[in-house]
Amino acid sequence: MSKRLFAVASLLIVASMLLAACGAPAAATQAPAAADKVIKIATQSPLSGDMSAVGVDIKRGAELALNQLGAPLAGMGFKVELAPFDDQGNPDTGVANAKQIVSDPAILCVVGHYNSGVQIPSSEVYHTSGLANVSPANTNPKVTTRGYPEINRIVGRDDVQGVVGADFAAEKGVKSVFVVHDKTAYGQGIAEFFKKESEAKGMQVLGFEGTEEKANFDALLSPIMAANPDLVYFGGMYGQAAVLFKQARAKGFQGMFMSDDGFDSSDAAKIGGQSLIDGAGTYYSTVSGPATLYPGTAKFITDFKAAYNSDPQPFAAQGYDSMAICLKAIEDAAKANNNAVPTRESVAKAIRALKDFVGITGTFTFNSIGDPTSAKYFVIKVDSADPTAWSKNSIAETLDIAPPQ
Amino acid sequence: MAMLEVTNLHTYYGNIHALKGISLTIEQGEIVTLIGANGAGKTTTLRAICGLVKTQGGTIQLESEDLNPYKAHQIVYKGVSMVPEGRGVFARLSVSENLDLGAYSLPDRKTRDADLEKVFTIFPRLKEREKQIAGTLSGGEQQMLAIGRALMAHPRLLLLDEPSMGLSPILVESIFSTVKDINRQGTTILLVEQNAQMALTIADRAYVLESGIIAMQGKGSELLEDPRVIKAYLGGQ
Amino acid sequence: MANFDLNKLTQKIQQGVWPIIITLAHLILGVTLVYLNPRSNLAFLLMISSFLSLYALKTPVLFKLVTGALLALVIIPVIGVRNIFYLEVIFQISVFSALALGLNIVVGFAGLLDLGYVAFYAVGAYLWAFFGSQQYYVLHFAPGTQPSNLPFLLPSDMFYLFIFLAIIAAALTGILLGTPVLRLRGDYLAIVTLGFGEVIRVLANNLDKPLNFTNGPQGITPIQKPPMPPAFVDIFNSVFGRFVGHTASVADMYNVMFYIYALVVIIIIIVVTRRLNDSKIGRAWTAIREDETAAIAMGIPLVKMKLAAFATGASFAGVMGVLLAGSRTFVSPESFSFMQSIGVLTMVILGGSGSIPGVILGAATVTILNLQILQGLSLYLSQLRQSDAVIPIINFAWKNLSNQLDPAKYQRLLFGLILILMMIFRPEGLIPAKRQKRELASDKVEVKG
Amino acid sequence: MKRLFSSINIRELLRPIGQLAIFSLGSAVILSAIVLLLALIMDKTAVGLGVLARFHVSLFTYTLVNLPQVLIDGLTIGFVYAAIALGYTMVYGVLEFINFAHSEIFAVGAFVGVEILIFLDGLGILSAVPNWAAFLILIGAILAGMLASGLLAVAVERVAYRPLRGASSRLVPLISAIGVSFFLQDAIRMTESLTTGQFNRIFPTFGNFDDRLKFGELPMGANMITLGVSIKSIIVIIAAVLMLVGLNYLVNATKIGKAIRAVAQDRTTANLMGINVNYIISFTFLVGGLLGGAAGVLYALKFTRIDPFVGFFPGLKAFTAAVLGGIGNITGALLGGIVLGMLETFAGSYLGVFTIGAAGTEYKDIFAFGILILVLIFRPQGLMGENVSQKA
Repeated sequence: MSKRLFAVASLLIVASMLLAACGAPAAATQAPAAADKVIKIATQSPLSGDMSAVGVDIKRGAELALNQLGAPLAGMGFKVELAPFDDQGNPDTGVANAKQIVSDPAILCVVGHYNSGVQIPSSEVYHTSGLANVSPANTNPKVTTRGYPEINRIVGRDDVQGVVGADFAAEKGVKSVFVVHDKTAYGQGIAEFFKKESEAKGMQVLGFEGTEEKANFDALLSPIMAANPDLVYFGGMYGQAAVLFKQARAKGFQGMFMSDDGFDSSDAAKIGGQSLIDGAGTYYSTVSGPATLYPGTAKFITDFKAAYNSDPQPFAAQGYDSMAICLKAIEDAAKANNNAVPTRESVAKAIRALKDFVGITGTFTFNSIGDPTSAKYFVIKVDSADPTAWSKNSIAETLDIAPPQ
Repeated sequence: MAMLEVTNLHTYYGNIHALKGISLTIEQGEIVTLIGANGAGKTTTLRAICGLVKTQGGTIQLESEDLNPYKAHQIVYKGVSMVPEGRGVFARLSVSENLDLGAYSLPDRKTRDADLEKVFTIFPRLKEREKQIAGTLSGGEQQMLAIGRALMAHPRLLLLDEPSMGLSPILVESIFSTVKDINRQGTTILLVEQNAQMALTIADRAYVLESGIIAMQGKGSELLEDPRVIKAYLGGQ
Repeated sequence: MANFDLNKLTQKIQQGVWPIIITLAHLILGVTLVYLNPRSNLAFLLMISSFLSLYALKTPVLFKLVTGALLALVIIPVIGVRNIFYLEVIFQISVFSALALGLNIVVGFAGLLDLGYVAFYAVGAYLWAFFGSQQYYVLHFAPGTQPSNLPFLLPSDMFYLFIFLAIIAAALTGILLGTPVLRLRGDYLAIVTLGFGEVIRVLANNLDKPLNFTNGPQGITPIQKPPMPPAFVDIFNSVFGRFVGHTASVADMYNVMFYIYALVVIIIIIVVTRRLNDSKIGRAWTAIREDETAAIAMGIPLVKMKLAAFATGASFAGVMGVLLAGSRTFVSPESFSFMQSIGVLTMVILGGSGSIPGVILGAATVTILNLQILQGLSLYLSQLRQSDAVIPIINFAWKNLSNQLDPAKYQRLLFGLILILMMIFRPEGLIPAKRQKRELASDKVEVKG
Repeated sequence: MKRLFSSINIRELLRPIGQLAIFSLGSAVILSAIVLLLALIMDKTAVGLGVLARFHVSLFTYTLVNLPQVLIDGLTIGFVYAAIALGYTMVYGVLEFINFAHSEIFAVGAFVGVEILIFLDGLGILSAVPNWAAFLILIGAILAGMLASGLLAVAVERVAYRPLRGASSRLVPLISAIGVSFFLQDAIRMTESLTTGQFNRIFPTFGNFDDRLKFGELPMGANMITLGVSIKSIIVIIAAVLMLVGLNYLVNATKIGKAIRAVAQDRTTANLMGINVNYIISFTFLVGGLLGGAAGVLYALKFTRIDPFVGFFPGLKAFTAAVLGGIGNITGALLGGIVLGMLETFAGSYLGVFTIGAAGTEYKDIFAFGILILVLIFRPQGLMGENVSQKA
């Protein structure tokens, strides 16, 4: 039965394709004229699955940037399109998408990824075809330490952000810390460096624990409460960090909380509420500047809310900036190429040639391996339990740190 | 008006034509028995009457009401109870819970205690074992429980499928005399039996089923003496 | 068309030279279209689907073999190097076909539902990831803090040895897990294997302390690829260079190489499963699948036979794990999530549990669906959204379509739907296993007799 | 009045509470004894670990001082698992089928409850209410979640399971259930994304559920460890007990409960008793769904943040708990939940100290599955399960 069905099916496919093939050339003839001036910029981030909250907003940030900042290129006669890909947080899918991306000559730049585990193998593919990649979120040192000329990132590295946190804690007179992380490449990466620097600064590390738990931190809190550290540090995202902090406060912990730029979301205040303010308060280090320093951020949040009816998640602003850098580099490369579509190599070179590009999360110049030179790092204090006041949180410290080479 | 009237009944299992036009009548107050070899269609006939098997052709009427539109659990409410082959007691429930389930179709439980008393007078053994888990009863006790449970539903027509199966001759004797008693108290009975001798002895009338059709019918006592029946079902020479 | 008679048509196209003509037409048309439109997904689908014609139409076995070999070994590499995305899709189809065929031994033949199959895949992958990288030298470093410029522990040609070691390691893991749990009833087994899959993933995620074996969530990279003989690249370029259109790089040829390795694994799995299936073991599996109690009564050593199925299936996953580690040069716990196990299971169920061509079709369908169709639709939608196009009748501008509705976001929804609908309407899959048919037929005869 | 009392079976109401007390106490005593013994044995070896060195306490003191809080936490999460496990057990008891989608039915309950509360919060109602009204609103949200989950469970059974009831293999409905589970995850995500723009939802803060009742303080070196339990944990525990007692009563002391047990054992014979089997099965799913929905809202209350995938892990744990206790057995589900919750909390709290930091909280899930495999090797029917031969 099924063989017969397939036989008929294949006959029908052949027949219909023959028809389609006759029709195709007609369509194909008119395409090239327009296609010449089409430039695509791809995004890759998890659009499905449990990491999609952040992944979708990276894409949205990039989309918003394209809509707001696409004018110069449009003025030069280019039609700039967004090509969003879903890497599902899965290396296999990411690599396959990467190969699809590099096989489309119209794509000149890639904004992505969210997971370092996906970015690292996928960027091998970008590298082989010289396609520029600006990463909005990958803090793993390996992203750039491979030294590929196409691969850049606009976020700080784990090995710096962890250090920033630890240095700040030492300044605050913290004597003992308990380090928790979320068992992701991102969170654990930061936490490891935080721990290393804390020990170097003479603080006592009373515990170092990873947990994939999202809800019930009771078991983890017993040793924390027993150790009673001055500071609990969480390497990871706000979704877990805020829940942990809330539960710790509820158990009577009075010390300080600290986290990384994954904590930068007004939802953190929604979850944690008053418990973030109580005791010795809550701090987080971040590479994205607060609204007071970067007026663009406030506008970005308003625009984002207007466009998508929700608050931007972490890395949405970085998605915006990554796209902005792609657009600017393509514009520069196109100008150098007499307003014709530039080559991928020239776009990659143009990104490295950018000087003090002002984005909404910082001012970017890239070093020889694609890290931003002297990225600004901020330590921010959570001032209010009110989520709407999140963007008014005060800066506790500002640091300019060059990434390790 | 006949208690039950089955006319030209057909059923299929997949492609197999199991019942090929069965017709039978049961009058109010009778004991009627169906005898026949294994696979002749006796159990299928019972299952068709109580709605467990879909019929494909023919009618089943209970006191002139067509049973076809009703599902198995609704037919119980019409006053037809069946004691299934292999008893089908709920092995992990207690004896009294089994009996309560028998009365599931009755709207309220006012008569429950009286009904229970009635069943216990018929089967005193069950009263002794009231709290026991049914799975731990002996085969004969389980058969009593199955019959008692069916009686709890106040059936007008009681269908019995192989009540003698797996029981010792003495127990068979006692079960059959109980069946006769139940019948005397006014319940019409359709009995399917392998043990043709016993069945024909207590039955008013009997039908002989062969490969899905009625091969013979007549009074129980007459069939007992019919040479063909003796040869085929009573082990005679 | 009014009197369209399906039967007549099928009979006609299965007779005489028609099958050969149709197959060749399908193939040639597909290849030509792909060649002319190197980035058209439809053309690619047409080319890939010519395997179906090859399978379904009645042509001489020799014709099938020669055409199939030509397609698999010459045309696909050439087309693939022309557009490396296709090569990636085909590579993933072959990887997942191999995995699905391995799981098929467990689920399809022995009827044991394994929800943690990728655990064995992970065992193979991490085996080579540890020994084929610098990980040995960073045992005492926390993830992310290790120095760079370390030597590799083993030379890269040890890759081939590790393929065999992975067979042993994965089979042993299978036996280790199977021995205690295979006595359990089917659905318990499903949950225990699910748990086991999670355990392996959590171990991979956490074995970065006290000694750093797996580098935790950061994953292990770089992992060595087996050496590529330079002659291979040169020969390919000199023979096929002008068809490809550009010189193939070493990276391209690695893709071809791993594709061919996966193909070899698939052929070996097919041979092994066919052999096993026709042997005593295969009959024992069928008996266990159909009725465990009866199988025991027939004197079949239940646990032993189940273990055999478990270990065989596991060992194939182990081999594919080594290939994965080598081809990606990167391994991290994210590749071995529960979703991955469900994906492979979906392939088996969709194609036809127990049926070798079915399972391959299932793997191809799911992979293409995931990589090409859903992504393609999302891209198309996103283009529409950026244009001024309007849906004609209801006068709805595409711009206003919420981008929450991207098809690529709803892979799980689709997988779920496929699983439910297949179970309701076609539990035996797209291409049902032949053996089941035979049994059903014999059942009927028995009853009638 | 007298009549009313005589028709309520007091014994069936009290029996599960007694069992509960025994189980909680029993597992607490056994586990405490084990860790204390371990601590005593290892007392000298683990000294020097950061935590202990700081307070100059011995491992034994550390273990002992932490014990009461660990027990309270373990019991709370144990009751959550038990409440979810009841849903699995209910369906498994009747159909011998693992309702893999129960975790998503649980998630839907959580979402409905939380969305209602977020809506009320948006109207500004929640922030102003007194505690007693907050409590009533919470009950309302729980009831809404229950209703949604119950109806969903019935619909899922009707669409995805009933057509498969005659299937040859047990795997067929199980695979369909996995399909439903995946379908629902994305369906929740789609609905939430389309209506609210995001799918991580947060249980609004209102009432005094976050407050903590303090029992006392224990000295740990120079430090004091506060012992306590939050009001929401108490609500979770009480609700779980009510659910258990109610379910136990429904199944063991009512007419429909008897019908459920009859259908569980033999559907054909149950049919012959006049029991509408399809109706009873739908009813079973309804009850399972109601329990799941309530558990979902309680979970959101206790742990604050939910997403469409929130059901997966608690669901898996609860299923493990049900199997551990003997699936199909209501008391077993409860025992399994308590044991699993306790084990997990003990492992999470003490593993780090006992292994000198080599393995910590991250292994608590492995611990749970390890225990499951061990129990199944030695008691395939679970702790409380009867070894009933498989029915034909």
